[in-house]
Amino acid sequence: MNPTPALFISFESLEKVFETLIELIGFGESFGWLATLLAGISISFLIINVMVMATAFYTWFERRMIARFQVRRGPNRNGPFGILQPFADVLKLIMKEDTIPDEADKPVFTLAPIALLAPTLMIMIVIPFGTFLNKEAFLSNLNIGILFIIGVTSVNSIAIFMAGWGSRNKYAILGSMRGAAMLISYEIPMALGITSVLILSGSLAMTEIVRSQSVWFILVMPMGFFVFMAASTAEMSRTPFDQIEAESELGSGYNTEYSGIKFAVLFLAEFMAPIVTAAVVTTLFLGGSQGFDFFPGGIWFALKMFIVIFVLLWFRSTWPRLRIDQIMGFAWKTLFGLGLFNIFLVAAEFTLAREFNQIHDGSLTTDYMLIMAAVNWFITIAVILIMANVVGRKKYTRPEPTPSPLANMGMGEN
Amino acid sequence: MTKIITGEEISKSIESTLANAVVASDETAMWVSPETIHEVCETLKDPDGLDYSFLTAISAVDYIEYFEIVYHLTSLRNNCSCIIKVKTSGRENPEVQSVSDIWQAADLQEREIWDLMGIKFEGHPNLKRILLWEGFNGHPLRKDFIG
Amino acid sequence: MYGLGLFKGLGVTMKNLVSPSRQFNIVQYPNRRASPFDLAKIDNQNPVSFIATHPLKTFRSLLGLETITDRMPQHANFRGEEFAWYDRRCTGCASCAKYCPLGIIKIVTGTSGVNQQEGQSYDIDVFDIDIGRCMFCGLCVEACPYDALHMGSGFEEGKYRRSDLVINVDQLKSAEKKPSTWFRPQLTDRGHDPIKGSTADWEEVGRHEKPSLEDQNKRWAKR
Amino acid sequence: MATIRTEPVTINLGPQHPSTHGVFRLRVTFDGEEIVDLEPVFGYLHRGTEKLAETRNYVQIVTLTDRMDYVASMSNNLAYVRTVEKLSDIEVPERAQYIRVISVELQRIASHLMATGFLLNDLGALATPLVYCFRERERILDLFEMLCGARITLSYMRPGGVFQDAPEEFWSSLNTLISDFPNYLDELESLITTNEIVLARTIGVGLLSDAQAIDSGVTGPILRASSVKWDLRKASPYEIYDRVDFDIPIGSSGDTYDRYYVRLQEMRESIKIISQCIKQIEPGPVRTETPFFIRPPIGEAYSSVEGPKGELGFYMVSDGGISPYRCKVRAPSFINLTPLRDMITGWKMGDLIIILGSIDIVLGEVDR
Repeated sequence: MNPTPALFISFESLEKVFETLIELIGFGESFGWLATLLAGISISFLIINVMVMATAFYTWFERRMIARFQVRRGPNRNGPFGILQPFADVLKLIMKEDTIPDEADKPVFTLAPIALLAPTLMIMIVIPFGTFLNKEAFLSNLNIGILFIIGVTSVNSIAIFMAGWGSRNKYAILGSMRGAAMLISYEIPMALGITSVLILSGSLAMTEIVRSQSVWFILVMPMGFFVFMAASTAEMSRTPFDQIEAESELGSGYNTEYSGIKFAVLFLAEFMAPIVTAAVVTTLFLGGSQGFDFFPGGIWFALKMFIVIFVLLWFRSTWPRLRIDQIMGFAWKTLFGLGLFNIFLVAAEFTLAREFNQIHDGSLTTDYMLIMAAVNWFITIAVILIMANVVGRKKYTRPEPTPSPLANMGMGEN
Repeated sequence: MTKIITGEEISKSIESTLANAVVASDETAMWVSPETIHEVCETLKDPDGLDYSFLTAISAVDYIEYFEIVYHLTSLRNNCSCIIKVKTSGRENPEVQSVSDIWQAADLQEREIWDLMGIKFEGHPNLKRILLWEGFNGHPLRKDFIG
Repeated sequence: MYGLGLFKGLGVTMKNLVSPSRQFNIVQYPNRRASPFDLAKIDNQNPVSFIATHPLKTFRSLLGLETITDRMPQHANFRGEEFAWYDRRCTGCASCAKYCPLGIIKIVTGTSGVNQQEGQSYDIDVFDIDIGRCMFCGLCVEACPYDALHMGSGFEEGKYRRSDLVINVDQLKSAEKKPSTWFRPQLTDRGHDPIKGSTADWEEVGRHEKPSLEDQNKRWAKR
Repeated sequence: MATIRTEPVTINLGPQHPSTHGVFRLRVTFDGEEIVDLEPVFGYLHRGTEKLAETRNYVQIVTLTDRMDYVASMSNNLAYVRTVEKLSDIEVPERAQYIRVISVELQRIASHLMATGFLLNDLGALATPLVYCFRERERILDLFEMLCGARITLSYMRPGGVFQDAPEEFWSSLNTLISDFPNYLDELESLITTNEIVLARTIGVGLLSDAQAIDSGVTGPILRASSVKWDLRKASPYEIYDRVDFDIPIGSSGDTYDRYYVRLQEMRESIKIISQCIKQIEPGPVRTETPFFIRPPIGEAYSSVEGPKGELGFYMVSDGGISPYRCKVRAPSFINLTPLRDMITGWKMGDLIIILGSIDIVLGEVDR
């Protein structure tokens, strides 16, 4: 079936609506650009507002949830269960003085929050977030959707570097230097994780990727999922990879000098990242809006996103952070290798599938995918355990403590 | 139980190597002249000899006419402790040899004594004020300090 | 087995998330949101009838607008503010002022003019305690030989000016007396608990039981 | 291999910094992420305790000692009153000694919990282990509130004993605490000890060899983590420590992990000590009658206890008056900072924070 955009919440259908409107008012063909513009503005308006609201409630959820993990209460004063807390936060931040350090590079300093927020918002455009009246709902069905995501997320590293460099603070520079090094490194495992998805789905369009998941890709290639999750956790700089902020080391990292509304925007971008990442992970590995029929696809999508977000929160509230060189080592020594190995594995299995004639309509049959899942799970667990134990035994075995000969509490001679 | 070595005992073992270092000694402590404290401490620390490897504390006391610096030493291997004292001559520019090259532990404590009591430690690599700021007037733990 | 430690940690945090016995003992000071069940409990009703009879209150409490006050459970020994001072027990000996490490108790006494022959107590003209500098070490209470001064049990004495923090003799006299049982084992023995709100009269706080009238007659009437 | 030369950057870490555990300042010179030089700067919390002590009498100084190591004021009190007792030959009743030991060991647990929690916080664990540690510390503070009416600045001990016997409910609460506590420590260990990220961050970081540890005068868990078996509770038993049976945990190499692990094991030993004390304690007086204005004979005394941070000693000189002529504090936090520069140089930014965290300083004691 051809993806037909649902109702008017996609760029194409909005454009049509505006075209008809303009014709009705009486302007001619020459105002076609106006329809495009209006459609674009409407889409941006929709995206920004929905995402900002979602982020606001996500911050409440995150604070609440981490508080529960830490056996505390969390914000519970503003509104029922503290649900109005994000608005209080934003109000406070807006009322704060918007300071710019004297020595700061003002244009760079001012642009950095926007540069950080924009790409995060843009990713949401290509996510097929559900089915609506039996039609797939998405805002824009780019046929290079996944490539768009890879391209757009790379802007993050520049934005963080802008923020750190522009504020002319040593902590901020240290944080943004770490950020630049880390984000660029983790692009590669992320791309490798995505590549393995592309091999199986055979398309760059997000809708096609969802449709080809007759068995969810997390089951088919857990190693790819692991690589992608680790890399995207690092991309959005959360524990255990939160070196960019590292509040116990750098104070606040790249956003040390920010205050007021600029900080609010940085904060927004930072907390929007988990939502967007969860959406991408859901699309690529968890079968997007697929699910049982008694709920519409959108709800399944939201549910899966929620689970991903919860797991990310769980990690965040449990694990300490790695050191910067360990993080870089993890990217280049572990994830890079695992990613390549995963691609090799998936490609080999795909070639075998072609040999055994298991491909229909450009995607694999369900039976073959299930066999792949069994094999890949076994291989993944074996590889990760072997790696962990080889590395661990070398580094972490400790000798039995023996008392130093330099002291003795009156038990020996004398 | 940590054995407390009296001043007489320790002075006996010191006098065999350093003849005229010890000024006086009683059952609590041994007094050493400020010029020889470095040598005495070297002898005391000698791992083959008395083996006072651990410098517990250095304290300074202002006795109006003179300052007294008290070294509490512990031998972790023999589990015994002793007290060495040094009397400075006079209140003006009191000076004692630093032992920070013998025990690293003396480093911060001597700086603290210089800061609060105003006793100079000759040979200390970094004798600056530590608890108070540079440019503070006077040394507050002296009895004649009016703050 | 390396690699499992991370997941063990995840198990611990999850256990703490769900297990009610591992929760932090949180008291939401000064008040907390009341659920309809809490309100029903206060009204001594069962929840169903409460919801039926008080729909507005139920709705408000569901919105989180109903609050009930809450206070940390403390031990009766707690050394708090609001010193309990009994002018009828105080002789003006100024031991407390002498014992105070910070010297924040100021006492000025004068002759009371009555019963001077029998050694009647002094009149306390000034008894100032500068709570703003007090560190609640309790040495003044320990010093008091006549059990006239006691630690209090409160901690909510915030004022807008430093000068308001000096409590003077009138305030001390008129204040509600909720002495802490700190260093006053006789109060513990008599079951006094200031945190639960019990107050103590000047006759009750002494080290010895107040002799009854008969006892007094027996011992003193002959004089 | 030729490397690109980079310009060293000097960063002012503190006095306001989330991980300096107070108002402590480090001037750190970085080469990239690596530390080439550092200089600690002290004194932001200097209150002149030693000078103040010269104008207070012997009982009033107890309140000053509370404010030195404010997370372990019980140990400070004990060290101080022991010195006064030594100076003026005051006998302490047996029950008071037991109560002292129980409260000091409780304080040791509380202090070590805080050290562990903040170390994990420095490791970046988003305060989760910290809150778990604080949850248990809270129960100990509740016990202190029963015991002496305060939670942090306790002023519990007096020369000649403790000022008040423990109330009835203290003993039952203490019993539940020590029966729960080992389970809790197991839980904490399964969260931290085997966590591979913690292992990767701490093992081999901030090594302090046994020779250097002794040379630089560090004491307490840091010295024992460097495999030096030295504990004043065993080396020169004070109070009733010779009547209880406990081990001294030591580390194998003296890295940050060992310092964490020694603290954890010490908490188990403290529980052991407390449970033995509860069995042995007998009713009796808790305080020798001493005058408020103690006038010790002319002389001097040095006495030290094994505090949570290390050897906490007081050196006091008496001139026969009501206040000491000189009162010098051997502050373990202060002296434990001696090898800081050697420990940190050559490590990275993230390691600096955890090495400093594993030393476990309290700035009230460092600056006094």
